Amino acid sequence: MENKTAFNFKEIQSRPERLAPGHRMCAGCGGTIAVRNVLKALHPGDKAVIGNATGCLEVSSFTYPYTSYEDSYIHSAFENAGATLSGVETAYIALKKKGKIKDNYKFITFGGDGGTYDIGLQSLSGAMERGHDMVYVCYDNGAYMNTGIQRSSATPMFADTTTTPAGSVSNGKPQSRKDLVAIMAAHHIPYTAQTTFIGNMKDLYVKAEKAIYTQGPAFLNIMAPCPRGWRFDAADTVDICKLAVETCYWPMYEVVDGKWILNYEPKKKLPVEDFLIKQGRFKHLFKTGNEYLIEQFQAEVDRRWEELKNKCNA
Amino acid sequence: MAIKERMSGNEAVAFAIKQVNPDVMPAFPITPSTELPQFVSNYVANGKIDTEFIPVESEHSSMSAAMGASAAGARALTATSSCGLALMWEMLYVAASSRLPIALALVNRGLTGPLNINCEHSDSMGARDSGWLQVYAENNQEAYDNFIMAYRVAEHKDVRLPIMTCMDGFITSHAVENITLIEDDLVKKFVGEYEPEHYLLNEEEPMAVGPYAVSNYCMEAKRAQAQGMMNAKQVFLDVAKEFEQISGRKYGLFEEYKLDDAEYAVVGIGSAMGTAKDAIDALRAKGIKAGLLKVRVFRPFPGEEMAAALAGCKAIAIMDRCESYSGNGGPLGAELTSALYRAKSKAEIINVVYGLSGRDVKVEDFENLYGELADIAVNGVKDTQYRYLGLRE
Amino acid sequence: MRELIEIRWHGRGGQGAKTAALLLADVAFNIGKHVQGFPEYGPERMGAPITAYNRISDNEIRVHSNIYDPDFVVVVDETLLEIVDVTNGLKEDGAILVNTSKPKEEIIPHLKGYKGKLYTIDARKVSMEALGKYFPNMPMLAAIVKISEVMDTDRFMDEMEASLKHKFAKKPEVLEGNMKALWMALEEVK
Amino acid sequence: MDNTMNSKYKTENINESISWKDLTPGLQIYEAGTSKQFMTGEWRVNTPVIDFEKCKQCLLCVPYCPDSSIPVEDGKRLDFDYDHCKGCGICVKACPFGAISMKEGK
Repeated sequence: MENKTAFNFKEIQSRPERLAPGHRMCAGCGGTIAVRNVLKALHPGDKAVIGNATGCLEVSSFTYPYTSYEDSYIHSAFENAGATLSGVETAYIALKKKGKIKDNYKFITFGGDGGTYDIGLQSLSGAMERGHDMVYVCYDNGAYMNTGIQRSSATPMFADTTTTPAGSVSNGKPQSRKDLVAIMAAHHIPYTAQTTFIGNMKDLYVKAEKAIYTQGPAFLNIMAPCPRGWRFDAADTVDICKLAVETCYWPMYEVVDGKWILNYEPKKKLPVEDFLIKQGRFKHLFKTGNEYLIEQFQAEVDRRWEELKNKCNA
Repeated sequence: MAIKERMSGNEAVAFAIKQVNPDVMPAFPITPSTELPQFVSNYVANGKIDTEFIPVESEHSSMSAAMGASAAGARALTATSSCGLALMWEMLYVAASSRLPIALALVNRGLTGPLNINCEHSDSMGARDSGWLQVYAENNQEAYDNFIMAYRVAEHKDVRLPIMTCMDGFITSHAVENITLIEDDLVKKFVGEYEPEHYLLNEEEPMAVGPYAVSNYCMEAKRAQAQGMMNAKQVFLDVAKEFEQISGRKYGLFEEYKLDDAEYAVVGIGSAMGTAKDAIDALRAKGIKAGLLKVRVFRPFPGEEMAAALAGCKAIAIMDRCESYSGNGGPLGAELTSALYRAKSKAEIINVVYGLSGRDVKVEDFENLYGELADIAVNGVKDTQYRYLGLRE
Repeated sequence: MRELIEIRWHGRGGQGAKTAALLLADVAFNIGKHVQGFPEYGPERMGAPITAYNRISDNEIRVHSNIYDPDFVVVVDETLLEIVDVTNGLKEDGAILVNTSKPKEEIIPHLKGYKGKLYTIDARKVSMEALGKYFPNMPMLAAIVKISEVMDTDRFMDEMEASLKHKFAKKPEVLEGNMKALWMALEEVK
Repeated sequence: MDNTMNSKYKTENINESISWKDLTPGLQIYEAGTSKQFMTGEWRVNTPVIDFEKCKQCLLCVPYCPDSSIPVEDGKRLDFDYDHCKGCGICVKACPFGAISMKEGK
């Protein structure tokens, strides 16, 4: 279950690409970075079936007749990636039992936050609760990007989206984010984790490998910046991720067999406005007179960070 | 040889499932199909079946998981009724367009509004344009036989479409009646192993299912899918012919009962057609030339063939156990009337909505209906061609 | 025997009227009859009045409607006499069987002037004596078999013994009790 | 299935002018990674350029490329795959050694 080999960045980068180029995701798409690197965590030679909820990724990575997947791939709809892959995994058990297939397969499915936090939550919950040996990866870009930046339950508070526009009497999305990782942990599955793109992405690779090679269901939540929806220059993706982590807006942690583990604690926690100011979707927060909104945002980040630390220290 | 038994429709279909021994069955309980997943779970619990049962959290997930399993290379099935089918709706289309030969044992029950658990065909009729093959049963025997033939049609290389085998909720699913079963080994041989050409778990060849397709591909894809449906007509007949050899029971796209010389015909679907047969016998004894056309295969729709079989009739009542809210009759009424028109039929036609939400239909109801047809044949359709039977006015 | 026998059962949810109807279908099937056994469908709730039906024939049964003019009616719970029109449509050349400890004269007033035969049986007494518990369906089953002449009672007992032996292979005492209940019912129904 | 049938279903033979009879059933694809045949490099407005003099082969740029357009061979990165690189510029900031820069145009 544990990755036995030590982390070897160069070896991972030398692995054959499992997400082929030629997909039609936006230039600079964070979701694609998440998918590519999760798939890199598969051991070379291991077979996999990749699932996918409808979303940006799906319409761009399997646009007939072009598939970007080097493995078998299935998409069926928006809200059912969990159920669809659970059917594939069960077929694997059935066919293996009958001796019809010999190879070992891994099962990984991807969904955006719309397909995961919202419309696909029931299907995901069912698949996790039933204990299928699969990994559900949410590339969380915090809105329904495929349909044009509508709010989701993963959208951060005060974000300006096309269904929570900041206006003369609105400050953007009134609610704060749903804590999906906690919901997944509450399923008491063997492995749940949250990460994003930091440094050499060791955190992401280690978690993806654990998720893939842990027997039973696993859930990975990966913050995947969307330059279009968040309104920043794609080239700044590296900075945005770093700031999300250093401000404790996006903590990196995992829940292993019920034990909460904080994987990174900033030496000096940065104010959340450092993260917010980089993104056009929070522009209205920086208007004079709106300082209190940033304070509210900061309070929410602080509260959640303390709560997480308590869970991890318990 | 054949095994004489008595079983309810649900027991019979569960028994067929056991004999066919499919690979994966995701299902969610809903009255009156609930017994099907229960029976299969029991078979699984006692090692009588190799099927992997997935206790999914909704019907949407049953169809999604069935799709995943089917695409992966497994023989998959599910069972449902009414609102359960409605919750699958979106996925019905996706399963069909992905050309996945899933079987769905449907126990017909009305769609909610108001909530009711009894027999009606509004569930499957609503799904009639989803791209699924649809075959209907009059009784437990036909429900059993239809399920045994199901995969042979669905998996046929010229078809490759999912199939819905339908029986009437409660009336068929829960009534114990005589049935003749086929020996396990004969069924096994008849159905055969599922050897898909392409599947996700093919170690030699990766596969991708469910693309986004631009308009320049979509219309062509839909036309190709329609061809599978058209091809299914002949495949249904071929499979039925082979089935006759192991069962001695003959099936066509529809059944004709005393229709050869009939002047007045009823056309309908399901258990009430058995009741109609009793009425026909009584009328025939009085010299009235009554006949019946019972639809078995509704998708593909054998319009031309039915129109030909009805060519000699003076008056026809097309029965719909379903209100389509078109303000113009039910689905069978609409489709068959159009087929009769194309066949230049001179018959007087009425469309009768009956049996909604389990409203009982009796032998005398049919006797009265034939009486009305006799009148219409002479005097023409007086009131409206679209009417209700057994309704309190 | 009549060419087609139609029976309507009245009971309360949980009393086993539906089970009894299905058991009757079973034994009739075992002697080569065509059968139907089905409840009137709806959400089944403990205590609520329920109806179940049997058709038994030498020929194939195609009709799938409920039974409106039964040859026989079985009332598993006499308290239903006051709330359900149990003799509705019942053929005059048929009969009604009521589970009661009361004399027939006390039952007749509840039958809305039904002119056919009335049979009674105290299924509670039979069941308590034979099984030590109140399961009315076995006594009622034996009684209706006898009254309807749907089959020879000896043949019926042989079939029941065979099927109960199979069902209660590991509980010989239950088999014995049930057989006793059937025997007693055949004697007691009047 | 004969060979002509198999090659008919190759992605390279599927295009928007073929008959409905020649499409794969259910629009399934029986190959892997066929999107390589779709040249997203045409989308590029600005182009990353690597200075191999400055490049230390740390490979940190590689995982950040959303377009799998930084090929690695024998533990070393090669030049960009300009057939597919969309020119997002993330690699420029991912490089700790300033070895990648953007130039205007293709």
